[in-house]
Amino acid sequence: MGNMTNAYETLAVVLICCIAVLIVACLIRSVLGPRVTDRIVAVNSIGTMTIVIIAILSVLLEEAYLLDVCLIYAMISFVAVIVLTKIYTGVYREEEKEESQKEEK
Amino acid sequence: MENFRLILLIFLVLCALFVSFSKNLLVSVVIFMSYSLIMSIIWVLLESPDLAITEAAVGAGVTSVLFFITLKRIGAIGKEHPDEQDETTKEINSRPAVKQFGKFYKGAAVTLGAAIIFALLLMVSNLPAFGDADNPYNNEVSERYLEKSIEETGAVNAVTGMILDYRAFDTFGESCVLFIAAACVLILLRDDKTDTTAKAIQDEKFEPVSDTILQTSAKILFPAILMFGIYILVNGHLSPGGGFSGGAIMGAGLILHVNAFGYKKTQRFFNEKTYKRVTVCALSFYCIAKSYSFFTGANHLESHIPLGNAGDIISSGLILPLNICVGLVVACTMYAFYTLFKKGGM
Amino acid sequence: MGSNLLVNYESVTAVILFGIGFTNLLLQKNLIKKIIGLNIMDTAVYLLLATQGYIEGRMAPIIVNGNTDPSLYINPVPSGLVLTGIVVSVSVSALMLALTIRLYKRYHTLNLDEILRHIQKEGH
Amino acid sequence: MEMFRFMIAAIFMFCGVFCMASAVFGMFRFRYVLNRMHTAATADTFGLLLTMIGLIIWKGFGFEALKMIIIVGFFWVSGPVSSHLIARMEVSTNKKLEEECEVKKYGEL
Repeated sequence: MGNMTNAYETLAVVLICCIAVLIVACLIRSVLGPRVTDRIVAVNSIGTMTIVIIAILSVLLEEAYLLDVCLIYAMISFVAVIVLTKIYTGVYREEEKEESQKEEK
Repeated sequence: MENFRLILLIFLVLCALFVSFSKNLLVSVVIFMSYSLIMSIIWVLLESPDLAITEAAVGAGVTSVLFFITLKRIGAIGKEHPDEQDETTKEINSRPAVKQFGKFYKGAAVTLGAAIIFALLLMVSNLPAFGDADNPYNNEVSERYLEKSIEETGAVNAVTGMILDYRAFDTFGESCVLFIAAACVLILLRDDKTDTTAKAIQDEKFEPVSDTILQTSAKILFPAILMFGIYILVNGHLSPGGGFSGGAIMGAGLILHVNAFGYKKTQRFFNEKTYKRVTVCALSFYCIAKSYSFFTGANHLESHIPLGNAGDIISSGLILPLNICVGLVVACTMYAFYTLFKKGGM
Repeated sequence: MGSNLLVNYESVTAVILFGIGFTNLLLQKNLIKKIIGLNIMDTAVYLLLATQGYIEGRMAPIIVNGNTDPSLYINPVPSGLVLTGIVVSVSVSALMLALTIRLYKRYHTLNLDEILRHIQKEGH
Repeated sequence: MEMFRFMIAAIFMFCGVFCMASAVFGMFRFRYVLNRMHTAATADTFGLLLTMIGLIIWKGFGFEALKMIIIVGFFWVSGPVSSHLIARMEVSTNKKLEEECEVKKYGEL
């Protein structure tokens, strides 16, 4: 394992840099995205890529407890997606109800 | 490794700029969520996993959810341009004097910001280089903490030992800050309708439509999230985490449960009464555990609870119960924030 | 003008983020944008604090199998400080958001100038 | 033996990162959000799995590998559910859905 460490290290650093570039691309996608759903999808994939980066870092820096951070991110992005979709559909449904009431009047 | 840090830092500055220049509120909130995601990676790179976990659970999770609900309550989600000006402001803004002052004000604000950045950059250039061992902060205080933390507090994680044993009052003050914030939000946002019919209609409106896919997955995930929150909470003194992040994860689990199963089912095991009881008992236990010596007159440094050997869970004396109290307070506060913002009642 | 400006990236980013957050606070009229600006300033200050505690090539302050030689670990004092700060800044922004909701309920606008004008008109 | 293990781990991780890169490329390539979401979901489930397998091979089986398997398991349960919720939100809030994709009524399936 000794002589391979610098090989593993370069591999890990190269991979992290690629994923970091992908995250910046996702950010641009989330800024450009015309509709709200594009933005949610982009931020969701930023969350997944953060998880992969932290997993690689936890193996690179030999600290096992960083994997807790990854699992927390998986939960938090799941809860945030649920809350956002429920809120957005709720707002939309209320608007439709107002319009239908206006038409009845 | 340097260029990786550089990419992330540039990403942070980009996020901050996009947030300030984007017109739509929802866009800035969603981008702010990815801002705190990347912030957590930087805490991991700076070798402080406690901050990474707390930022992930408390910063990225709960703050973005609260921002979303505020946008809903304000109705900024539906309309495209929420901050339209009414006719008086348009009339006032169109006056030449006001327009001229507006330009001057913008210029003055930007120059002031640039002056602050320049002054602080001057300061930063004289700071010791990044990460060299003999910078003045690395003095005997931190060495004292590191050397003595296992003997005196029994906590393997020096940061948790510092927070819950050397500086227990500060964390007690912080839990009180959380409690006061929840109390203020309760006062501000609680719409207690006196007549029960309106309340029934209100509850009916907020009951989420039952969605079988979400419910079946919530049946699997809710216990997993709670179990993971308890795991982070219980060995806060062994691995990074502890009261705040464990509590925030349990709060997020409760929010998932409310969204999937609705308020009626959640009220069966967590309503306003249990919220009040849990927070008050946890805070008073914390207060008594750490301040009984005021009355007994002794100096309160050593608690007579045995420290146990350093590795296992039931060790480090009083830190574990205090961690559990802080975790309970944080979990109840995060859930209270969510329900008060969304429905105005538990 | 010291020489370390180009070495410590994190402190430079923290300062720039602080400046952005501050100008955001000054220029934005919308209340929610001001709260986001304040959050950016918060994280900038915490980034600056935690960067001072970092020491190259040392581990996180979790005592590994008992050897408490301080030259193995980074400085735990700033991360203890910032941990409290993150939680307090969450509760502060929750309180601010609650106040914004109440302001919107009363004045139906988020534009701070209009709110102030309404208040003056009502003579509070 | 070490080189062989390094090669396998490197291959797995590169495939994982390639999968994510293709997902991000897909998100830029497609115009409508449902197609974008289709590619993003592959990054979530498949890219994560491949990278985690590479890390497990690198780290060797132990406590960390167990945590990684838990992460992948959690993601394989919560990923499709969040994609479902986003897709349903998009379909229910987009009035001009017909322009983007061909919508069949329930009867005609």
